[in-house]
Amino acid sequence: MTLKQYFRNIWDGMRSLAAGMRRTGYYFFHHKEIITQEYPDVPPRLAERFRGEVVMPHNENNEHRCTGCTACELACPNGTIKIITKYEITPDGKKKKALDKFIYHLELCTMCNLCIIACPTDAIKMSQAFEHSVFDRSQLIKILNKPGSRLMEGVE
Amino acid sequence: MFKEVLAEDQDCLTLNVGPQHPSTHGVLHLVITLKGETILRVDPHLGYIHRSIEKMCESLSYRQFIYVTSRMDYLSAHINNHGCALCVEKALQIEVPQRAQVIRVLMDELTRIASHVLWWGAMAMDVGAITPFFHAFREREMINEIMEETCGARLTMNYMVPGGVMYDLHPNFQRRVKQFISFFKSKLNEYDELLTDNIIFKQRTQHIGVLRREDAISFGATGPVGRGSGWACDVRKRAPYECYHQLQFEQVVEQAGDCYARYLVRMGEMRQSLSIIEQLIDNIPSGDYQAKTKAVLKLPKGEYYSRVETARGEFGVYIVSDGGTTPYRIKFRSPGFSNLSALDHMSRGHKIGDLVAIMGSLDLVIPDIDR
Amino acid sequence: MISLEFILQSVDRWLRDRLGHEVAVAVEYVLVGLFVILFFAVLGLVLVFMERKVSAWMQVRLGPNRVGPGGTLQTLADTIKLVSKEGLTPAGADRFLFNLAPVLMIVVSMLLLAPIAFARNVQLWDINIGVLYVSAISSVSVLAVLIAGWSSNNKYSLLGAMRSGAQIVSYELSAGLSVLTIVVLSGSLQVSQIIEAQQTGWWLFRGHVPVLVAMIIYLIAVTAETNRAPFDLAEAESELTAGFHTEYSGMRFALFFLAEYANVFVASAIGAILFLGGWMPLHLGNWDAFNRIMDWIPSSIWFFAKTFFFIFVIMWFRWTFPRLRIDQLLELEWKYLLPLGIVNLLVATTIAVAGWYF
Amino acid sequence: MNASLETTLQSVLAAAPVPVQLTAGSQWPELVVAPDDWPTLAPFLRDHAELRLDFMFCLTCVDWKTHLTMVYHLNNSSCERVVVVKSVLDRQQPRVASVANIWRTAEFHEREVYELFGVHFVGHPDLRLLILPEGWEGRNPLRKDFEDPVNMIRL
Repeated sequence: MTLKQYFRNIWDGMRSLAAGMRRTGYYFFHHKEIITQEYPDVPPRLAERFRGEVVMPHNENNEHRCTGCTACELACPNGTIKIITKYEITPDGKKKKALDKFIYHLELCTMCNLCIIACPTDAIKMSQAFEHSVFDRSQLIKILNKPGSRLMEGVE
Repeated sequence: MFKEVLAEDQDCLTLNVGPQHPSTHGVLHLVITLKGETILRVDPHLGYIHRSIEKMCESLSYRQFIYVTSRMDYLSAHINNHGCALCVEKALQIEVPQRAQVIRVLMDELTRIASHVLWWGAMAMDVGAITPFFHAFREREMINEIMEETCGARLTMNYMVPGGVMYDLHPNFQRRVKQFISFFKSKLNEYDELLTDNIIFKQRTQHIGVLRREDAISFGATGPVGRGSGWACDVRKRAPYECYHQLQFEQVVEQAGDCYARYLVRMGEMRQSLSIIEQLIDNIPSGDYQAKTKAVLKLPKGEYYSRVETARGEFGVYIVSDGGTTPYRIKFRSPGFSNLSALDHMSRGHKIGDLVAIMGSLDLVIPDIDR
Repeated sequence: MISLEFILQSVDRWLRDRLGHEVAVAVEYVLVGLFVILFFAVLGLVLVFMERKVSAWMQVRLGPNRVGPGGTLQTLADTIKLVSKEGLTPAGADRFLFNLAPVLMIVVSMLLLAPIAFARNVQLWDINIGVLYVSAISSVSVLAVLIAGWSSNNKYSLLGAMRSGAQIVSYELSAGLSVLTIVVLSGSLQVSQIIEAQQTGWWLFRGHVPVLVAMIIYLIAVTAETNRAPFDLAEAESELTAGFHTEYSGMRFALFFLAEYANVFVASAIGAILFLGGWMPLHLGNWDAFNRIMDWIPSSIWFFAKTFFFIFVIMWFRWTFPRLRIDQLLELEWKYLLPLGIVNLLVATTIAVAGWYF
Repeated sequence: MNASLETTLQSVLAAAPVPVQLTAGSQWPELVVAPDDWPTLAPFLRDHAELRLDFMFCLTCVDWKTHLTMVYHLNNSSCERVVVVKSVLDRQQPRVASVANIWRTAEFHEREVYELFGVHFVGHPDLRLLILPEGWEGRNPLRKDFEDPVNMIRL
């Protein structure tokens, strides 16, 4: 190693280090580049497709669109959904299968969206709720159809 | 006092790196034998997060098993899902619409950038610089938001389905991707300032963990590890899938085989991925985003294998079907597993600090190795 | 004008009037001891907060912003947490040495405060070999690190401690040489006289290139000596989890933590004294009006401003650079810093002898 | 491409040191070899000038309930030339020669197959459990008759 090369090494090294320090120094003084999201104070903007949990929308007459066909239960890879059906007597006297309880295990759900795709009547959808932490996992077992709700007219 | 230190050999020291260790990026357990600070042997002990996904998949249908593969290499979840979807499509001979193909490639390349960006930050952290990690997350966050908008999730997207993609692109997709491209191009130069040209970083990575070409082939070390050793092993070039054969991009190959070569390969790949995205983003064909498929998929009896290039290397899906609705046997060839097997060979004779740099340059994702 | 010197003299006079000479001196000793402890506590809080903010801003983050106004009480909350935590002693550890190490570490840092001039005529002990004293005492801290690493009965700690040993012993040389450069120019080892010698201008401005080189070498060497990144091999978070203090928790860990920051402060203060004139205000040639305004700023402010500038630079290093490897660390010292330091010292001596400085 | 590879294989295998059965396979040409002949065939395939199958990208095993089948996917490192090699093993006493010294990637893959299927690889340099905790020898999770004592789905 010649003396010239020796000082060249030092000079190049110092320059490369200075370049890095200039970059961090820039960020030190430019606070508008800060990207921290102050989460609980400023609620996050979630995309409308964000998958947080499965919900079953009800209309104002407390009616849902689920026929209890169990397509979602079959599509689910984790056994998250359990559908209990009952027989209802229609006004014209026929017995008809209807939804009794739509049990949804949020603690098993991986938000893969396969149940939503499988549903033939668009009865369930993904909501954007994401703050799911609770102290007891049994609180995560949810019944999605509201008590006393019934099937919307015209949904087969 | 130091009974176990002076075990078997009087001169050697056995050190457990992991399962919980800052630089194993997960729960990898390495038993290393040291002489002073020089490494004599590295013995990986795996399985701390082995979920036996291969066995799980044997009880899942061909629609369901795809989502599980996001949990393997969670940093290139899209590409894993892509490989599985390709395998099912190959078996059922489904023609994937042009639009779906382009969407898939776009997503793959975005995932590749996100994965490489995170690797860049993690690599910097492994060699002791903490600031780049946060800078890397800033860019990764942009990609994650694009993913969230279109796919509905940030990490385990489950966007690929047999026959196409789950839903169409979000209307904002093109605009945000273009924003990202222009933003990321300027940041890549900052990356060079912070690490690539940094003398300390060069000292830490050059001539460290040299893997020669024939060793890389023998170890099956694919992806940036293989290409860093001068082996052109990109599946996108070797056996193009989807629309890769129509795209202009270069396979980044470095000859040195050391940590710095692997670093340069990944930096080059980020630029190549950007160019692929730029070629496609304005030319997304219209049409269906999903081919018509049956509700219940049944693969004909036989064996199917599909290969894709993830951010870590060649990912293979091997499905053995007995004609039923679930796979009879499924095998995932994960790139990390083969790359890890070269770790012992690469790190012998180096120092502990080098082991960390080598692990960083291998870009290990432990769930990918353990499956 | 109220200055730190004036306040201290009034306290001294008041004590002497009430208690007589001997008792007053004894009381002053106690007060000084209390001051050092209090100063350390405040220093720890301030520097940790500063480090967090510096790192956060460089990393495009906000940093602590919840506890207290602007997050200023965050470090206090952390201190309370650390104090109330259980201090575990690992089975198989050498209990006596294990407990001794953090105490030794903090005592060394406290001793180093003695010759530092905080303001005009404010100094705990103006020892006539001031800078030599600092060099001598600061190398004792390596003992604390070695003891901590050895007594923990942990391989990571041991490796960290051994690295630290090699590192501190090596970098002591470079730090010493660059200190000598200034000693040669000032012609004294006494801190007060070194500062006096900079009455007409700081050494950095008067001493040509050799002082600049000495300052850079000094900065690099003290960064290494205080075990901070990019030379934090003794801790090397990504390699050795936490190095020599892997097994320490609670208050004993807090002592190590505090000692690290105290050492950074002391090293920066010495640097400020040697190269930037300590509490000496900035004077520019014959600009009398300017010089008078500079004189008007209290000397303690000058001292702390310079010290914190050096601290900021050391933090800036830490949040920018990757870590060196142990052999590269020693190579940097023995192949680059030490030869440069020696040549630099020769040049500086020539300048001093010939009187070529301004 | 597949057809030309098959003709090449036919001519190459005629000179093979051991009897090999060549079939078209669903995707790539398949060779079936007896487990005892495999150690002779493996270096032949790797070193043959026309084949040079020096890149083993997949090694696995399939449990067919009556027998086990070892499946090796081989490829050329510079061009696409995939050949699948299969070897049928006895299910009670599965033994096959290790190829870890021919393709070094096989070292880890064989250890994985050893613990998940119980195949014993003769001549493997370091045949230990890789993934499973100590004391799992003899219970092979990926065999079809394996019952997990803790079954999450039934819980």
